[in-house]
Order: sequence, then C-alpha cells, then structure tokens
Amino acid sequence: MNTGLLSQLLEVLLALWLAPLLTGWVNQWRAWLQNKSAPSLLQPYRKLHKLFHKEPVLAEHASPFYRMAPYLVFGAMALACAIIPSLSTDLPLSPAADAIALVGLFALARVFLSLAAMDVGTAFGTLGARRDMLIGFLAEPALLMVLFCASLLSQSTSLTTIVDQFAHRQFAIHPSLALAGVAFILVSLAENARIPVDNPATHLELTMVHEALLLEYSGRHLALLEWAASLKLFAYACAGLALFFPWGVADARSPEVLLLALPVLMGKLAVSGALLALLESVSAKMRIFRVPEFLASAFLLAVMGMLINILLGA
Amino acid sequence: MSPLFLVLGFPLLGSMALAFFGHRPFARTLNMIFSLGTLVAAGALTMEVIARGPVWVWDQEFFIDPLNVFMVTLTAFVGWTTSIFSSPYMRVEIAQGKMTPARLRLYHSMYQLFSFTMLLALMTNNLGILWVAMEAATLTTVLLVSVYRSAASLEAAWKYFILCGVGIAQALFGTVLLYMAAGKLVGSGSDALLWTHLETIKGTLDPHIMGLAFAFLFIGYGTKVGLAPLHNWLPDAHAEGPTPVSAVLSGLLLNVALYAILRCKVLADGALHNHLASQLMMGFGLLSVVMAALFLWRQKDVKRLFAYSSIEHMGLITFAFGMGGPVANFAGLLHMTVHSLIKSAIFFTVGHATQKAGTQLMEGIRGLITVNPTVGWGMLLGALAILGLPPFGVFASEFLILTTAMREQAWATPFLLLALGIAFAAVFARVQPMVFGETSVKTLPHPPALVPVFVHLGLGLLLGLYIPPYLSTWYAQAARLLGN
Amino acid sequence: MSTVLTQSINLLAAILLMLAFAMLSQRRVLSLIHLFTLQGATLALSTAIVGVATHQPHLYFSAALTLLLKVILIPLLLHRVIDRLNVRWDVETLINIPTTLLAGIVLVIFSFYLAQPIAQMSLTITRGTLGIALASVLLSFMMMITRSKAVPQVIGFLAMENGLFFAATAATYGMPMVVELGIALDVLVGILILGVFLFHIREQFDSMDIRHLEKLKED
Amino acid sequence: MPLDCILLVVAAWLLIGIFGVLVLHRLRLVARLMFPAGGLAGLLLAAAAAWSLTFPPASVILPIGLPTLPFHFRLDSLAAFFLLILGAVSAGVSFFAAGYFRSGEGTPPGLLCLEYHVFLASMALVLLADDAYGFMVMWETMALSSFFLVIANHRLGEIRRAGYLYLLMAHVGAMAILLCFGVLQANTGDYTFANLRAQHLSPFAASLAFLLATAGFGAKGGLLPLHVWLPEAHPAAPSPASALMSGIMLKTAVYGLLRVTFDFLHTPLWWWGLLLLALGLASALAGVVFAAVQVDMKRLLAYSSIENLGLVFAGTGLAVLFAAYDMRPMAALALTAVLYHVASHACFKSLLFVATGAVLHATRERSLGKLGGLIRYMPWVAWITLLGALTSAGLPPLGGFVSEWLLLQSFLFTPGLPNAFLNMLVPVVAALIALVTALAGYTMVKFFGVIFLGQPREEKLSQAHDAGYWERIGMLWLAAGCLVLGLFPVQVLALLDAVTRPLVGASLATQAGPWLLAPIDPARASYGPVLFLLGVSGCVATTFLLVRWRYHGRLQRVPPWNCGYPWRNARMQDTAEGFGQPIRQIFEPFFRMERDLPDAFDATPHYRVSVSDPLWHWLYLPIARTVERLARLAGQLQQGRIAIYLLYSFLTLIAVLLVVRQ
Repeated sequence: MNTGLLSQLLEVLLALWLAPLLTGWVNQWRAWLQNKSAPSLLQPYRKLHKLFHKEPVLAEHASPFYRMAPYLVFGAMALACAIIPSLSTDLPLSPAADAIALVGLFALARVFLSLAAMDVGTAFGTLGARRDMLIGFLAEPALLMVLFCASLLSQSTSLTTIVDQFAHRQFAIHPSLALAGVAFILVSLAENARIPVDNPATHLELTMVHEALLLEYSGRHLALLEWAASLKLFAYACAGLALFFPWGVADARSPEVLLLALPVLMGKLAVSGALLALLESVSAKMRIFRVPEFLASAFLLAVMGMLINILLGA
Repeated sequence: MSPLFLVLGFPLLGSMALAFFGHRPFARTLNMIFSLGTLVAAGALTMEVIARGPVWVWDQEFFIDPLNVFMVTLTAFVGWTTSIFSSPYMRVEIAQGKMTPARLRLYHSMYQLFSFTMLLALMTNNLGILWVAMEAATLTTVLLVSVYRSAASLEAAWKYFILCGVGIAQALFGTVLLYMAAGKLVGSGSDALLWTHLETIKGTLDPHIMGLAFAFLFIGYGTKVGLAPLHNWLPDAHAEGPTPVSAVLSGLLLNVALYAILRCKVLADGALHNHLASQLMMGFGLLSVVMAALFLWRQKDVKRLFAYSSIEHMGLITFAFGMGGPVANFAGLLHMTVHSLIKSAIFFTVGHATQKAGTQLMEGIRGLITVNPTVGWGMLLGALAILGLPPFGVFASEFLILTTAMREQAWATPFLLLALGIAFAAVFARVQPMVFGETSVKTLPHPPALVPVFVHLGLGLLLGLYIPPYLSTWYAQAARLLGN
Repeated sequence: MSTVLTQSINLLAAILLMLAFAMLSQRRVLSLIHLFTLQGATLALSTAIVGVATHQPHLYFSAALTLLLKVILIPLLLHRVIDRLNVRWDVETLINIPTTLLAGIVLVIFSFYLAQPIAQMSLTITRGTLGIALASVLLSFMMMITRSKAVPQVIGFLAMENGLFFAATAATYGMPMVVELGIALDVLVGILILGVFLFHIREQFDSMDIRHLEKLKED
Repeated sequence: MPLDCILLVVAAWLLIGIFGVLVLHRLRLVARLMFPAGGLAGLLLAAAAAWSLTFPPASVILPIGLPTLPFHFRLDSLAAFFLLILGAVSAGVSFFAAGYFRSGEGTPPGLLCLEYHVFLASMALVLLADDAYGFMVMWETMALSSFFLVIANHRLGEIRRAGYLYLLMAHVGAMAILLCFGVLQANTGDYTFANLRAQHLSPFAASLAFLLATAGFGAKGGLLPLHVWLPEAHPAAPSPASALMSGIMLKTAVYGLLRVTFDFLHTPLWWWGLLLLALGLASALAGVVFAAVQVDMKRLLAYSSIENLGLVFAGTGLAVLFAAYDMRPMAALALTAVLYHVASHACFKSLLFVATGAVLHATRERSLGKLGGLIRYMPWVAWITLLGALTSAGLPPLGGFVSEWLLLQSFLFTPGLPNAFLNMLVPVVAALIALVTALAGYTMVKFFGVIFLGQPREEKLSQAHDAGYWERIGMLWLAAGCLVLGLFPVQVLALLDAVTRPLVGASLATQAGPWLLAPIDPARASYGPVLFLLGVSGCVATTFLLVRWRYHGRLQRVPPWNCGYPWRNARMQDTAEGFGQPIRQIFEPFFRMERDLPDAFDATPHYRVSVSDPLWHWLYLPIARTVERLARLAGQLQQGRIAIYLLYSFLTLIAVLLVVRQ
C-alpha cells in the first residue's frame, strides 16, 4: 500500500512535471524537421510561468462557469494521468476508474471546455466548441474501441490489469492490437489537436479548433488550459505506450522496478514525441469536414480490431 | 294488475294525451312525466322479476324474463333521460323556428308511441306481435325522422321507410315460415307463435323450414339493426331527424331489433343443430364493424359520424352474440347497455353542439370546451368512452369480446382490432377539433340539460369499474338464456 | 272435392305468379294499380278457398279483410293519389325488360329450389305454394329495385306484402287472428303515411322521380 | 403492509385530484397545497416501495372490475423498484409543479391537478396490476390522463395534433398488449397474471407473445418505428407533465416488457434478444441524431428520451440473449444495467424537462435560437440543469455514467456466448453504444450551452427571473437523485439485486466494498465514483489553492474582443441550427431535409431548412393513404340511390338463402 501510494504520487508529480517538457520536445523536433531553429526545450515552462503571473482579462459578462472550467479541466487531466499506469500498475486510484471511466474523464474535460468556450458568446468560442464536440463524438468511441480491443484480450477493462497482463505475459503477436494501434494514433492526433486535424500553431479562423476554444482565455486560466493540453498529450502518450509497449512498467510484486521504469518511460516518450513531430511534419492539415471521415476510419479500424480479435479467437 | 300494463299503458296514454296537448308549453314536461311513469313502472316490473323469476301475463301473451326485463329497464331509462334532454332542445328548435306547434304535437305523440312499440316488442311473447310492434316502431320513427319536412329529412325518411319496410317484410316471411314449422307440430293456433312455447319444442322443429325462416328473420330484423350491407338507411335517418330521435334510434331501436334476432336465434340454434345462425351473426357482425370503420373515415356530418359508430358497435354486439357462450353473451349484453347509455349521451351533446353552431357539419363546430365546458367535456368523454377507452364500460365489454374472440375465433381478432383502430383514428380525429381549440360556436338563450349526459357517462364509467353483483347475476342469467 | 280445391289454389298461385311477372314488366302506373287490384282479388279468393278446403272459418274473415283492404281500400287510395298528383298517365322508362324477365325466371327457379325440401315434407294440401309465394315476394323485390318513380315503388312494396299474405294463408292456413289484424293495421297505416309522403315529396321536389332523392350519400 | 401504504397513496392522489376539481379555478390553493401534498404522497410511496423490497411479494384483490375478473394487485420487487422511481421522481416534479402552474394556461388549474394526479395514480396501479383487465384499464387511463395533460394548452393546433397522434399510438399499442395477453393465457380464459405466469407456451406462441409485447410496449417506450408520437407529445405538455411522461411513463413500457419477457415467458429464445437489441440500438442512434439537430428545447429532450429508452431496450435485449443461453449472472448484469439506466434517466430527464419549464416560464420561449445567456439571470436553474445535462451526457461521476458503464461491461462479456454470429455483433454493438453516448454529450453541450451560456439572443431575455422556491426544491431533489445514483452505485445495486434475482435467478458476483463498484470481479472491472470525485475535486482544489498561493487572484473585466468588427451583436453567435449542422451533414441519410438556399442575387436572402423523420413518409403516410383509399372505395358503395340499396338487400338475401340451403 505504501509503495502503491508512493508510485501514485510519483506518477502524478511526474506527469505534471514532464508534460510541458514533452510538448517542448515535440515542438523542438517539429522545428528541426521543418528546418526551423528550435525553441528551447523549456520554453513551455517559461510560457506557463509568464501566464500565471499575468492578470487574467475576463469578458464582462462571463459567468462563474467560465472561471471554473480551467481548474476542472486541469484537474481532470491530472487525474487521467494518475490512473494511466505509466510507471507502475500498483496504483491505489486505479480501481476507481477503468478504461471506460478514463474515456469518460476525457469527455468530462472536453464538455467543460466546450461549454466554457460558449460562455462568452463570441462567434469563435461557439464555433470552436462545435468543432471540438464534433471531433469528440467520433474520437471518444474510437478510443473506447481501442481500449476494448485490449480489454477483450485481457478480459478486463481495468487499465492496470490490462497493462499487467500485457507486460508480464509471454510475447505474442495480436493482429487486433495492430489495427487498434493505428486507430489509437489517429485518435490521439485528433484529440490532441495535432495536424492533420488541427494545428496548434495557428489562429486562422477557418481551421482552428482547440485554439478557438481558448481564444478568450488569458492569464492563469490560459496557463492552466495550456498545461492541461500538455497533460492530455502526455496522458495519451503514456496510455499508448502502456497498451502497446508495456515493458518496463512496475507492479505491486516488484516495486523496485519503479526505479528502472522512469528512465524507460522517458526513453519511450522521447521516441514517440519525435515520431509525433515527424508524423505532423509529413502530413497536411485537412478541411474540417474531412475530419469525420478521418475519425470514422479510426473508429472502423478499432471495431475491425475487435472483430478480428473475435474472428481469430485470439 | 301487473306493472307490465303500466309499462305499456303510460306511453300509450301519453301518446294519446300528447296528440292533443303536444303543442302546449307544458307538453315537454308532460312528455317527461309520462316517460318517468314508464320508468317507474319498469322498475317495479324489474323488482317483480327479480323477486319471482320469469313472469307470464295475460294468457302467456306477454313474457318477462331476465333478458327482456333488463332491456325494458334500459329502454325506459334512456327514454326518460332523452325526454329530459328533449325539453330544452325543442325549446331552442321552436325559438329557431324549426318546429311548428303541429309538428311538435306529432313529435311528442310519436315519441311516446315509439316508446310503446319498443316496449311492446320487448315484452310480447308472440313472435307475430313482435313483428307488428317492430313494423309500428318503423312507422312511428319514420314520422319522427321526417318531422322537419325538409328535403333532406324527407329523403331520409323515404329511404328509411322503403328499406326498413322491405326488410321487415322479409321478417314477416320468416315469421310465417316459423309459424309453418311450429304449426306442423302443435297445429295452428296462437300458441304456435308463442316464444316460450316454441322454445320448449325447438329441438323438434323442422330444420329446413327453420333455416329458411331464420335467414328471412335475420335479414329482416338485421336491416333494422343496421348490419352492413343492409345499413344504408341508418346514417341518413340519424342525421336528418331531430337529435333526440337519433339518440333513441341509436340507443334503443337498434337494441330492440337485435333483441328480436336473439330470440329467433335461440329457436334456430335449437332446431338446426348446427352453428349456422352463429356463423351468420359473426359474419355480418364482423362485416359491419369493418365497413363502418371505413365509412367513419370520411365523414363530415357529426350525426352521420356517430350513426356509423352505432353500426360499428351493433356489428360488434352481433359478433359477440354470434360467438355465444356465457362470456360472450354477457359481454354482448353489457355492450348493449353501455352503448345505449353512451351513444345517447353523445347524441345529447351533439344536439346541443349543433344547435350552438347552427350546423351539423363538423368543420363548423369548433372549440366547444371554451364556450361551454360541460358540453365539450361531455362530448369528448363520450367519444372516448365509445371508442373503447377505459375506464368506461365499453372497454370492459370490448375486452371480454376480444378476449373471447381470441380464444374461439382467432381469425377474426386481427380484423376486429384493425377496424377498432381505424374507427378510433377516424372518430377521434373529428371529435378533438370540435371540442378543443378556438371556438366558432355561440351561446344559446336556453341552458342545455346536461344532467342526462353526465348520468349516462357516470353509469358507463361505473360499469367499466364495478358491475354491481345483482346486475352481473342478472346479466349472467340473461346470457344463459341465450345459450351458446 | 278437395282435389278440385287444391288444383284451384294451385291455379290461383300460378295466376299470382303471372301477375307478379306482369307487374315487373309494366310501364304504366295505372296498369300497375289494376294489376295490383287483380292480385289482391286473387289473394282474397285463394284465402277463401283455403278456408273452404280446410274448414277454417277464420280464413273467411281473413279473406274479407284482404278484399276490403287490398281490393277496395288501397287501390282507391292509390287512384286518389295519382289523380291528385296528376301522374295517372305516367309512363316509366324501364330499361331492358327482357333481361329483367329472364332474371325473374331465374328467381322463380331459385325459389322453387329453396322451397323444394319443405314442399317434399309438407303434408298440407298446398305444398307447392310456398315456392310461388317466395317467388312473388322476390319478384316484387326486384320490381322495387328497377323502379325509379315513387308510386310504382310503393306498389311494388304492396305487391310484396301480397306475396307474404299468400304465403301466410296458403302455406300455414293463416296466421293467428290477432297477428293478422295487427299486420293489416300496420299495412293500412303504412300506406296512409306513404300517401302523405308522396305529397310531401311532390311538394319538395316538384317531381315523383325518386332519383331526386339521392342527396344523402358518401362522397 | 407496504402494499396497503401504496394503495393509500394512490387513494390520496385520487382524492387530491378530486379536490382539485372542487376548487377548479383557485390557482393558489391548488398550486400551494394540492401539488405539495401530492409530492409528499410520492415520498411516502417511494419509502413504502423501498421498504417492500425486503418483503416477499404481497397481493390483494379489490372487489371492483369485471365480475369474473376483479382487480388483482400484487407488489413484488420488480413493481416495487418502478414504484420507488415513480414515488421519488414524482415527488420532485410535484414540488416543482407547485411553483410552476400559473393562470391562463388554457386548462383550469383544478382540472390540471385532477389529470396530473390521476396520471400518477394510474401509473402506480399499472405497476401493481396483477390481472390483464386491471392492467389494461390502468394502462389506458394512464394514456388518457396524460393525453389530457398534453393538450392542456389546446388552443394551438400543433398541440392538438400532437395529442391526437399520441392517443392514437397509445391506443394501437394497447391493442397489441391486449393481444399479447390473449396469447399468453393459452386458451385457459383466465386473465390473472398468476395464470399467465403458470402457462408454458410453445415456442411459436411465446414468440408471438413476445413480438406483440415488443410492439405494444415499444409503442409506449418510443421504440423505432413506433416513436413518432413522442417528439410531438412530450414537448406539447406542460413541463411537469412532460417530465412525468418522459421520466416515468416511458418506464412503464420497460416494466411491461420485463414483466412479460422475464416473468411470464420462461424460456426466452435468442433471436428475441437480437431483435430487441437491433431495435433498441436503432432507436438510440436515431433518437440521438435527431436530438442533435433539434432547435426546440423540449423536442430535443424528447428525442433524447427516445435515445435513452433505446439504450434501455438494447440492454434488455442483451439480458434476454444471456438468459436464452442460460448465462444467468450475465443476464443479471445486463438487467441491472437496464434498471440502473431506468432510474437515472428518470431522474435526469425529469430534471431537464422541469428546467425547460422554468426557462419557458421565465422567457416564454421554447426555441433554442432565441435563448442564451440565461446563467446570469437564472443561476439556480442553470447550475442544477448543468448537473442534469452532465448526467444525461453520461459523464462520470454522475448517474448516467454508471448505467452506461454497466451496459458496456455487460457487452464486453458477450463473447462468452455460444454463438459465433452473435459474438461478431459485439464490437459493432458496443461501438454503436459508445457512439450514441458520445453524441448524447454533443447534444447536451448544445442544449446547455445554447440556452444558458453565451449572450442573450433576444432583448427580453434580460428580464428573465429565476425559479421560485418550490421549483428550486423540486429541481434540487431531482438533482440529488442524479448525484446519489452517480456516487453510490454499490448501495443501489444492493437494492437492485432483490429485483433481478427473482427475474433471472442470479445475483451479481462479488462486491468490493462499499465504495467500489465491481459487479464481476475487481480485477476485471471496477469503478469507484466517490474516489473518482475525490480525485477530481482534490486535483481541482489543490490546483486552485496552489495557484492562488503561488501567484495571485487578480482579475480584470473588459468587453470581449469584437474581432475588429464593431457591429457584432448577440444574434451573431453560433445558433442551435449551426450546432446541428455537422450532424446533419454526417448523418444525412437519417433525415428528410428540405432546404431553401438563397442565390447570390437575392436582395433579402432567406435560408430555410426543415428536417423531418423519413419514417413518416415511408411508413405512416402510406398507411394513412391506404386506409383513405379503402374508405373512398367503401364510400362509393353508398351513393344515395335507393334502388342500389335495395339491390344490396336483395343480393344479401339471396346470398344468405343460398348459404342456408346448403
């Protein structure tokens, strides 16, 4: 229990600390790949610090809901990071939320953010909210299906159990997981506002989704939301790594592996961050109305994964 | 003296008295008083039958058993409530210049005479007299239907006369054949037409003659019941006569005609030793239900609408009696009762509504509930009740009929249900806009008599939720008399 | 003696049937009334003969009633009506009389077919008459269907009543007296009401053509 | 004893209703006394029902009804569960109604009081009925009283049409139910439920009964394709009535289906489950897709009810499937999910409907396109509604999520079925459920966001007033229901166990303590809503405190940036139409759309789009046309010609004579 508490605490703190770093890492790689001079790896930290210091400017008729939302979104993302077994599967919070609850948690954050964006009542906020919900209602089921693929293999929806089973079982090739993996990548791109679905670096009204949601936010609220976005990326990355590359994750039986788990995770994250940047650099942003097709294919891939799982009896 | 003579005496006396005083202002009250007298006498008669069982009166010419005493009471009751309703109705008709004193005299006198003929038909033991009374009922109602002397009412009355006259002529032929069959066994003489007598020897009657006789009787009286395709007089006569007449036509006359068929069916069943009579009744009943449902769909005139609804319900009752057996007979009797009560209540409200709106066309009657909530609610509840929505009694009887049909005549249930569904859609689509919405009707100088409406609806409601034990044993006895 | 009577009843039955056919094909109103009177007379005669043959005195009374009602009273009334309505010389356009007659023959055969089992078992002297009575009822029915004027239709209705009466007397030796009286009363009142109606119809529609009475219908 | 209490409550409701008629026009008396009294009676009912879950079934026979079939009443755990919902939810709605009804609503308040309480009483008796006649009487009384509530404001033609359609469909459904009972009694002529339960039908008869029950109860529960009345009738009723109809009345359909399928029919067949699953999913998807494009707030909620009931029916189908293969514990899980969803939908949908009532009263506006920004003028309503909307969206840690979680869990265990074909369907079905849930979230964001957030789209909205005390009490009570169902699933499941065990003969396996929901095994799946809530709120609180402590709490208020476009006004916010546009585009085959687009040279450009249900055109209108054609044919038989009529009589006579002669 003590080790569990320890690993739980470690995970949350690590996520909070590493998430901006991962964002910075991806940005750096992107700049390199696009032949630009890269910002510092610590740039996200500086930005957060700056924003926290600034005085937030609020629309005069914004409701308390608007001020509440950033904290909630941030809290939800922090909790999401806490229940994804990135370092250890011995997490006391984990039984409280399984894979379905994780998806629900993401949905909760999304709903609050979208509602907050609608609160000010400017054209962009509502537009962003609509687009974000559009992406969400396709991405969420797809993510759930990806998780279900894993659940079917491990006969459990508990994330820790899934990872436990994958990590400490004889190596086997699951074709269903391959399909699910592709689907997961597509979903992650959409969910984290990445090219080709969204461009985190633009404020062009025709294309922006996530940035439109944050358009009216400033100061500490914006800082929290930016941080939450980083946390989300981090959570997705960890979830993907835990599901598809679960090696090196500690469990209750061997807490000492925890020490080893951290460098392994950092390594895996570094690689996946670079790959993400590569993926973003080689693809083009698509029109918003092609996004449903993009996500529908992710959704179908995940469902196919489940089907194959049943067909092949694996 | 048996109360039976009072039951017959009151309306006969009334018709004579009203033939002289029918145009006086107090005639409307007199009409009510005579009807009330009939009802009281009928009540006394009922008490007697309940206390002492079946009664023969006057050398067996009259016979009262649970079956007809129940209908006598019903007839007297609805006759009385209709006379109450008729009073303010006729007042408005006079005010609107539709009734002249002469016509009013004819109306009142014929109203009582009509009650007399119906009661006579119900209580007589002699099938010949039954025929005479039915024919007389036709004649009196022809006069009642044509009382306005308008082109449409003349047309309706003419059709009514010719079609029912021809029909009833078939019934006479049937009666002759019946007499012939009986005469071979017991010799001619007036005994040979006494129903109680025939009932005891029904098993030995010649099946060939009885088959033919029942066919003629069925077609003959069936025309009066309004079974499709013999029903064509019915909507016209209902629509063009005064509304109180429509109420008693639908509520009582059709029942009496069906009663005649039932009496004949008992004999035919006994003689034929097969299910021919039952099958005929079921077939025509079902056909009537289906046809009436389709006709309902395109109605524009409110009284025609409910006239077709009467055809539908008479079809259903005929079907029930055709199935036979204690449950279906019970259901048929119950349905007869509630249909009489509720259909006449509907016609009461329809009468007031048409007077208020000045038209019988439904598109001219709108939003009754805003002008006169009680009339509106009366019509709405009546319509819902007649469409078979619980907790009204129609639902109880329809439940029993349908469940029996499912058990014994499963093939017929889909048709019945389909027809009931269509009828529901049709009638309710027309009643709802009349009752609700913005109004087009005006208030009248004389307040309507709504007590009868709500008394009838209340009784209909009661029969759906709770049938008092003495009533149900009475029904059960009557149902047993009808055999299977 | 009784065979003569029986044969004469059968003869009268045949005449009745022929009269029914004649009425079916008759165009003139006046002739129709004559035929109807003739039918009534035949009926009265046959009733009397049945009374003689079966020694049933109440049939004499019945015959007298028929004579009074159907040979004297009703034809008189009808004559008055057509005079007052000025339709004495009315001629109706009947289409396709041969076909109607052919259908009538089919009806007669049908009636005999229906009455056959009864006739076979019947013990009465008038075993064949039921079929004829039935046939004349059905023929009158058909006559009513083919007529488009009010007066001929009424006559058809009365002719049907005649057929019924014939059935009642010939097949069953008359109904009980009280019933017969009631029937007679109904018929009389009925014809009176019809007579009044005819005047009302004339008043309303300026015509005796019942094709004017087609306003009440489903559309 | 609990049965007596419940019958007393029913009697009290009826008395309250009758008293309401006596004081027909005295609004204050009716509103402030009658409705709260009805609410208290509801609380009593809930308590009695909860109490009775621990008792064995009790029954009573009242000497009314048909002489051969008096009213039988029986209180078993299934009925008790639904009665519990009825009592608890109706209490909230009644309290709300105490503050809701105002003068000038078309129908006098006393009459509304009668209709409302008769509606409640008939629902309670439907659940108690233990014979076919009593059931049908109550069932139709329920339809009738709610019909009167629907057309309370009968001056609008649209409302009258809605009422007509509603009663017609209810009647058609009732006929199917009646036929179903007819099949179930297997020619014994005994219509008590005890007898229906005792019959063992042939597979054919059982299937027939099941199909009829599906049609009959589906028509009430808004199952495709019999759902068309629902989006018309629910919006038409006054909001408390809509709340009762959506929140409770629809559940009686679920009750009936469960009663027939699990109580009367002992051996379900697998294809029944498949059929229910397919129909339920179709309804769920169609419901949510239509909900997403609605512009009328109450219609949106009505479609959302179709969606939720669709999920419930799908879950029932799954339970049937498991029961058909004799997988009792799995069936229990699916059934638990169904019942849980029933309970949570009852809470949140009533809450949302009464909230729309409050909005309607404050703004006199139902169209989403003319609302907005109400959170500033009606904060109570807004915040409580938010809770309902989040529950409806199926978000943790609220009631809606638990039921969806249980439902998905039961799907995940479907691969155990001994039928390869069915196993193949699992992913598809699970995916559809996930999609429906996500779309429900979309719809709820639209619902809440457009009504309460943003800027008021109309000037008059700034005059909107918040709900009164009675309304707040009612809404808070219902919101508490959403919260309790969300946070204490373990305790609720313990109650539900008493319901599912008699029906499928199995309990859910292990329970991992009072705070962790683990219906099968904690290792397979677990969910701890309290822990979850603590986690989120802990994170939020810590963050808040840290931010305040480390940095500052200053704030500056300015007008929002106008994008450099000075003529911007509140009408330029994204509309409900706009919010539905992506859905319209993606799910185009679902709709029958008519669009008027302006061309480039229009001086006064207009854009009009109307979205309707294609089922109308494929199913209902053809049926109506067929009947119309038949009726016209029949009408031609009756052309007023007396000769023709005589011919009919003649031919009939000939035909009958021929028949007789044979």
